Amino acid sequence: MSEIIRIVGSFADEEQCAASIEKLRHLNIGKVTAFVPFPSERISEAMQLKRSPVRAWVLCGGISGVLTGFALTVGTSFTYPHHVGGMPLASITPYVVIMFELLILFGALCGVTGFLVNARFPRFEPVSGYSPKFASDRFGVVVTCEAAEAERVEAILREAGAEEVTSESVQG
Amino acid sequence: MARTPEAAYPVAGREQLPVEVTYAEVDQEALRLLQPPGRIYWYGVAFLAALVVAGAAAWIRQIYTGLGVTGLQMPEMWATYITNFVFWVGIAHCGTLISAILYLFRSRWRTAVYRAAEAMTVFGVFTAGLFPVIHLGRPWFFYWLAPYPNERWLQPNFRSPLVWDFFAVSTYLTVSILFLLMGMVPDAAVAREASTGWRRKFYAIFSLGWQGTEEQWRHFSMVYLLLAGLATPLVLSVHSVVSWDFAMSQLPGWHSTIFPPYFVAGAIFSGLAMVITLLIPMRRWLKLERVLTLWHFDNLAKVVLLTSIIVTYAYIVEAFMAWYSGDPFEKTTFYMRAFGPYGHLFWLMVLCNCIIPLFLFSPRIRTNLPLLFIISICVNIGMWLERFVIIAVSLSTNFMPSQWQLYRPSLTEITITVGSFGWFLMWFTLFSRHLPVISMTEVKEGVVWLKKAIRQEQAKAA
Amino acid sequence: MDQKVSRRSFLKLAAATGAAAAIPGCQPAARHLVPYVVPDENVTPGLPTFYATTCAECPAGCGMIARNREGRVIKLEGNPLDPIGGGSLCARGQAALQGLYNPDRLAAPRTRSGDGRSSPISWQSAMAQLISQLKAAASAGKDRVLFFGPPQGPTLRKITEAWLKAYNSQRLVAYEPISYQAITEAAQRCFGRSDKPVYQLDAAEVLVSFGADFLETWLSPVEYTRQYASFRAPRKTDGKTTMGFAVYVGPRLNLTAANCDQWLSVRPGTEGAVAMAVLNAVVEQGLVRPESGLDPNVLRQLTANFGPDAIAQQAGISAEAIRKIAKQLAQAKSAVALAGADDEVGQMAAMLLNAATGNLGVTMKFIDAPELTRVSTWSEVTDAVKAMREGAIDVLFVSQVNPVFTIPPEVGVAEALKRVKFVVWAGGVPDETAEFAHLLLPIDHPLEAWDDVSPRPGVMRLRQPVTRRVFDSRALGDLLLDCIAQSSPTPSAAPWKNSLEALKATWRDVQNQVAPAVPFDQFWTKALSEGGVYVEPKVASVTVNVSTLGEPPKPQVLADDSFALTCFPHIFLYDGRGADKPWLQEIPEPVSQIVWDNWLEIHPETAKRLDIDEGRVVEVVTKSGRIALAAHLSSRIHPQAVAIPIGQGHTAYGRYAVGRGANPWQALPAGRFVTAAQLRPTQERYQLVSPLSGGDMMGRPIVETISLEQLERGIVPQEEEPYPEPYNMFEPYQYPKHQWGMTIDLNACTGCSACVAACYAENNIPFVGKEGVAHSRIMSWIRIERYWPEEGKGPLMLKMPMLCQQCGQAPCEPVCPVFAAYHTEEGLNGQIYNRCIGTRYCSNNCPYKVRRFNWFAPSWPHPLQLQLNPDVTVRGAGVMEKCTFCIQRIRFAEMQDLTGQQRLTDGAIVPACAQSCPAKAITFGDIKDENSAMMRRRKEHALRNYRALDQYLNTQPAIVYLRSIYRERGEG
Amino acid sequence: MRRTIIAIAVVLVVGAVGTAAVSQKPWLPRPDVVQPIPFSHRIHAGLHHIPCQYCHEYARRSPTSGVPPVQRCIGCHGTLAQKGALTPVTRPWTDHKGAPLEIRWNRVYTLPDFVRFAHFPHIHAGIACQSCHGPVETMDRVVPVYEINMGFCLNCHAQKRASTDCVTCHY
Repeated sequence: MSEIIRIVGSFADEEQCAASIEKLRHLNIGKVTAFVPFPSERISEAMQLKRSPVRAWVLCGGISGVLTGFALTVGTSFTYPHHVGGMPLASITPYVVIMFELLILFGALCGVTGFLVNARFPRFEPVSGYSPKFASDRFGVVVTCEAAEAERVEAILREAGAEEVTSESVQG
Repeated sequence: MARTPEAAYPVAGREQLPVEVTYAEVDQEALRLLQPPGRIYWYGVAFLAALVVAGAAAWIRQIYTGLGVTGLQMPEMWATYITNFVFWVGIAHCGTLISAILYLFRSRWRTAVYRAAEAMTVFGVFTAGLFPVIHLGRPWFFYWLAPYPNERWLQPNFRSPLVWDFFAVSTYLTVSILFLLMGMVPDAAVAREASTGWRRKFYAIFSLGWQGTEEQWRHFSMVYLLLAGLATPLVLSVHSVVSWDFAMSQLPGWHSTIFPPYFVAGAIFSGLAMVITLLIPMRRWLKLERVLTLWHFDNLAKVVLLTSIIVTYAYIVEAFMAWYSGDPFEKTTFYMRAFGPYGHLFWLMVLCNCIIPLFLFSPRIRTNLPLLFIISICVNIGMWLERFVIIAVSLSTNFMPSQWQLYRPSLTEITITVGSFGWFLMWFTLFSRHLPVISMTEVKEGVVWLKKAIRQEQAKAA
Repeated sequence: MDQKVSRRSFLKLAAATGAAAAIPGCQPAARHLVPYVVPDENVTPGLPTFYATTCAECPAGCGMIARNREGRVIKLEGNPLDPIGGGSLCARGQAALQGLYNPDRLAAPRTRSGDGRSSPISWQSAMAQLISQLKAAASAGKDRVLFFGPPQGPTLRKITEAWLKAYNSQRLVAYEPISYQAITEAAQRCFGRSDKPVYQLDAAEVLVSFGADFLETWLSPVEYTRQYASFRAPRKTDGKTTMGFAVYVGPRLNLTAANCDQWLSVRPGTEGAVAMAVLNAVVEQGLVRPESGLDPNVLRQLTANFGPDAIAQQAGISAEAIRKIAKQLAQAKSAVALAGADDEVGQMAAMLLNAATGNLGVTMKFIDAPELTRVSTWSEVTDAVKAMREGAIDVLFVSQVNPVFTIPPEVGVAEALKRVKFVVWAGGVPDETAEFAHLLLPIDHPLEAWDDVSPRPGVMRLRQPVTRRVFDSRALGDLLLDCIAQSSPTPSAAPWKNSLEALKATWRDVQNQVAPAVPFDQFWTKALSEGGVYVEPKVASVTVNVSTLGEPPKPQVLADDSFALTCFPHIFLYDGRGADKPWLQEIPEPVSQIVWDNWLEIHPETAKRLDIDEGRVVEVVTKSGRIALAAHLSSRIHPQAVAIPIGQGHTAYGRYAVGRGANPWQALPAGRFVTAAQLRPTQERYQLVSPLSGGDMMGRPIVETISLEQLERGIVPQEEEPYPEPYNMFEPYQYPKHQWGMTIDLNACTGCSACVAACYAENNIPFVGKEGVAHSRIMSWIRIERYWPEEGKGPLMLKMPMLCQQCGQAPCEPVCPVFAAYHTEEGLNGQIYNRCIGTRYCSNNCPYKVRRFNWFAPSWPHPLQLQLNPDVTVRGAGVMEKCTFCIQRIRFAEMQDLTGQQRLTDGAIVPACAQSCPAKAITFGDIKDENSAMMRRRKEHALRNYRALDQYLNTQPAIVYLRSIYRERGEG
Repeated sequence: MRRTIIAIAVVLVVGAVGTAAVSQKPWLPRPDVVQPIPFSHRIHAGLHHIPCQYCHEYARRSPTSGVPPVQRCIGCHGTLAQKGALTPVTRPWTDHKGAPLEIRWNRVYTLPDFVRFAHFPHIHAGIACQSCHGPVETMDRVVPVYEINMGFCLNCHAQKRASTDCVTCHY
């Protein structure tokens, strides 16, 4: 097993960072992770990640909310029947409100749960290569690659305009 | 395509736009607020807490003695408390509007104000949610509104707008808290990195361990977008449901199909006014001039003006329908609303909600913060009165002319209302100095967008 | 076994079973069960026992049934066997319970020392003190003991006379503040009779009242309300729809006037003169019926001073109106004229009018039986006061009358009382007279004691103890007999051991007259269970006695520049004896709708001239005195008159009576209710409180009316633009068994508010006091809606009992979040108190505004809570409540039906309001039973059916009102 | 941090226990009731087969079943006096100096005031006393067997197709 090197490059400019990622991805070198202080369209384009599966969670949550709302309202109308105001026992029209509210509630709760699950939150250990400045105003590119390619990567990063490039050896 | 800020903003120079700030400066501005506050701040918080204690004491006395200590009576079974409820729900609405609806519309000016507005939403619902319980005759049984398993198989009546209310408001509270907390995750990470000791732990909890990898942003952006997508119909539905509390009833002055849009517009109107009311002093006291610029207030004022006109339209339609329908009960109610014993409140409401906001047509007034502050206070008063006029005044002119009585709030209601303002402001004050009230990530995003837009503008000019 | 122990024990059990008084869920229920030692045969715990007795709240003497639960009386109902009350009971009768359980009743004997303070003493020493004083007075000379009491029944009178005789005296005053002495005097002059006539209003076609408030307080209001309702019922005569025509002549539109077709507003004090003028007009127009046997010339001579033109001018009406009344009275098939209480001229005129129009023995009758109840004349009363003032009285025994309050100050009762060596006061709640007493003795309430009463000739009624004693009181008869027994060595002075024995002795005589063949025990048991004996009274044949008619009277002239103050007995407070009962204070006076106060009623124009506004405190100055009270502006009073209801202005008489309004007797001349007065507005203001805010119905379909002409022609009065037929979204609900409903005849309803009082009593409704009413927090489940019609249109006043309409599609139900308001299987809008969380949405959504909210936890000062109905939950704070159609009665009847004890037939369930209604305007029944009396009443009056607000709201109420019928003004 | 959590937990537990202790549940049967005299239902109803309604005589016609009057006790015990049967009956008022002949029974079954329960329709419907009161004839001292809450009533009403309309019991 060859040595694995992690190279961290930090950029002040969003555009330069994105360019470096594009280049790395184009050359298909190593595994690229980006640290971004705010959502950047340029960088996500460069990363070419798939759409988040959280969407499906929200959809499922919403559907289950509607079904729960229906079951709750219609079901409880018959557990202890009460007539009010000359309406039928199960009056669907007003129940739509409850179904709608539960749609939103379940959708939101499931969406957040999906986010936590998919993005592995809460997280107690930092992602390797993380530096506090990435939270503020620096864009970080972390490339994990074999030692052989390390120099090339460093060069690409510097070329792209990285302010600082560090590298360290990590266990395979 | 939205117009560029310069085209949209001809009055002040470019220095007013938050373009020249660097990312680090944005962080600096926001993190400065998280420094331990001074003594005056804590005096302020203590004063607000004292108001809360006074309100709580009044409520405890009311529970112990009975609702008779209020000014409520036949036929005004609902008055100040429900007015407060609707008022605070309305206040709560604009937060979601700014954070969710404007997010979906990609309005860039929202970035600096949305966190404050969203916090206002949560605390507004906090406050609003108290009132349905406060106004109950037997508040200790409020949980009967919720479905829960019991040996009687007896569940709430899902036809009742009050149960809808319960579901809508609790959903709204949950979703807006989620939305606030979610949005704060990256900012809490910034704060975490900038602080030490227990504060670091505190922000670490809010940040969930956020590091800002692209992978995290990917899921974050998706859930944030979808939450915004869910919150948008929710915010419209919640105030519609609140309006159905009245519209589903057959009381003249309440029973009206125009209520949902009318209430939603009114909620946004009052909510934005409250945002302005809160942000102007906050900008001054916390020295946020560089982040919260006149550009933001100008935009806020424009939406206030728009909603004011919608609300005015609703008033006219209501009165017109009362006349056009020929329904004698409606006609009487609307006549009494304007010319009855509560007429002065109605006309004050018209002045505050329909006339005074018209000044906002002038760009100079929109960017004159002291004037804007006064106008926003007027709108707050006017919108409180609007709810009072709808609720209590309609009740006072009911179907039975023999049962018309005049309502006057008692000291208990006034104390609890003042206490509710203390409660709301206390939470907001605590929030503003302990959690990032300016969204650093979004402001940075906004700066990028602005720079790009200005570049395009310049290119076009060249 | 000792009877005492048993009694005590069962009350403790009552405390356990009657735990309804506790607030739901909050107070621990009774923790102990104490059984009888020996069970009472008549009492089943949990079930009511009924005792017949007679009402003592006014001289009418209606028969009552007392409902008793575990030893305490909880409700009074009319006795259906009794021809006077006819099974109904007015508000005052209902409220007798609050006299019984009044928290301010004297609990034990008290003695007053020199410094004016009183302290409790034992009965033994009180009796010793009394007897020694009596003995001293007896030995000091003849007639030095005075008994000052109300008119008594035969037995008590017998005992009192024996008691006086034992102390060497004959001074007995039977004092009735509103005595109807004018009636007896007029009867004496016209017919040579000393008794009062009885009237048969339903036999008349035309009725003219010259100031007689026969629907409120005059003689026998329950009986006359019933008769008036059938007088006013529409009927077919000679193929034409018609109903009785009534005219009221008086200065104020009171409840009686409001129920008539026509109100002639005259200057106060001229009613009698107008009556004479009508008689004159009858004579002058040659309308004296020949069969009356009256010589028109005698009448012409008698009424010579009462030419219609002169009198009309004085009274402020047109002479044409007087002649028209004369014509109407004389030409009707049968007619009746009535006159007010204190006016001998008016009484004579009315009696002669009845005679001259041939109605003597038809609508006005004298009964061929001796008058057993003696009422002292005014001069007898003043003589007694004079004797007191002169120091001729050593011991004064005042019992159950309040001369200090009811006798105008110019008679000088207060000073006279101070001259009496020893004043003994015996009664319930200590009143103004008790302030002067040296010894105060608590005596039994009429519901606690044995007694009998003869309210009119030929009528004998019994009273029996229908409840256990509330306080340490004694029956007056027993007390008097005890005095005799303890002070006289010879037993012959009074041959009875106690009042029950005396009563039985009296009733042996009654038996000898009525049913000599029946054994006494059997007779007694029957009389006791029925409340008296009921024999058809024999009508005396009476003719006018020309020789005693006397000198032609002259009209009394009031000076033009002054106002005439007219005082009238308040419908509920009467002469002031009702003021200690919170129900009577809280039920609004039906016309003014004012509660807890009395007022000075004044015409707005006059008020404007004198710079008086609503609520302004006005000083009323007369030759006899001055009082100050708040003004109430009403255009329904003669502009030159001011009116004050009697009954308030107490300075003693318990917490509920003290400090309200003013006592008009302080400004009245002795024996009169009308006097000249001057008004002086002061700077002060005083809030008069009413639960009703507006009198303008704004043309809304709440109280609907139909004119006699429309009824005749079969036209349903309609809106100009009728609402479209309602659209029903859902299939109507199918009621499995019953659907309860009500029919309320607004034409019969007079607005007397008996139903309101009955509802208070039956359903444990708390009273809220003046402050509560001012806050619009009155709790009554049924109220009388009172509206004023548009000028010159419809009836004189619109009134309607408003209670929960039990809507078929109720707006209150779907808005309740917890199903506390829901639709029962039997068509009621159920209200489940223990489920209610108090959102009050139901009340907002109720178009009829009949739901009541408990703003505070209700409280009844001890022992008022003993009146509470154990079958009805007492609602705690924060809970909504409303009319239930007396669900406890429905449920009980259904359970009895279920167990086969009693079939649930039509009429088995009667809600309290329907039961008490003197006009029988309310009928309750099953809508699904087409043949129920309630449904038949709807069908018989199909043209008059309507449901309140239903055409607008489609609420489908279970209550159908029958439109009130009116004559177009000027018609008749 | 941990200390804070423990403190909060302690407060919560104390609060919950306190609320439970203070709050009244009037519908709960009280198993700890001791009566003033050692009356045994086992001996009377079980051993001697005295029918329930011989003593609780109002049950078939009144909402209240009634506690037997002392006369009813004496009725049997008096005739058996020579066998010493009177002693247990007279003990409460020979032992105590309290009011004579008054037996202050402690309630075992209590319903809240807003529940209108009537014995007589249940007796007529043939519901055995034991359905609600348990096997009283086997008990020396009556202790409740069922928790008589609304669910208990409703179950039976639903099974027997009796009305479950709210106003059947609440008015």
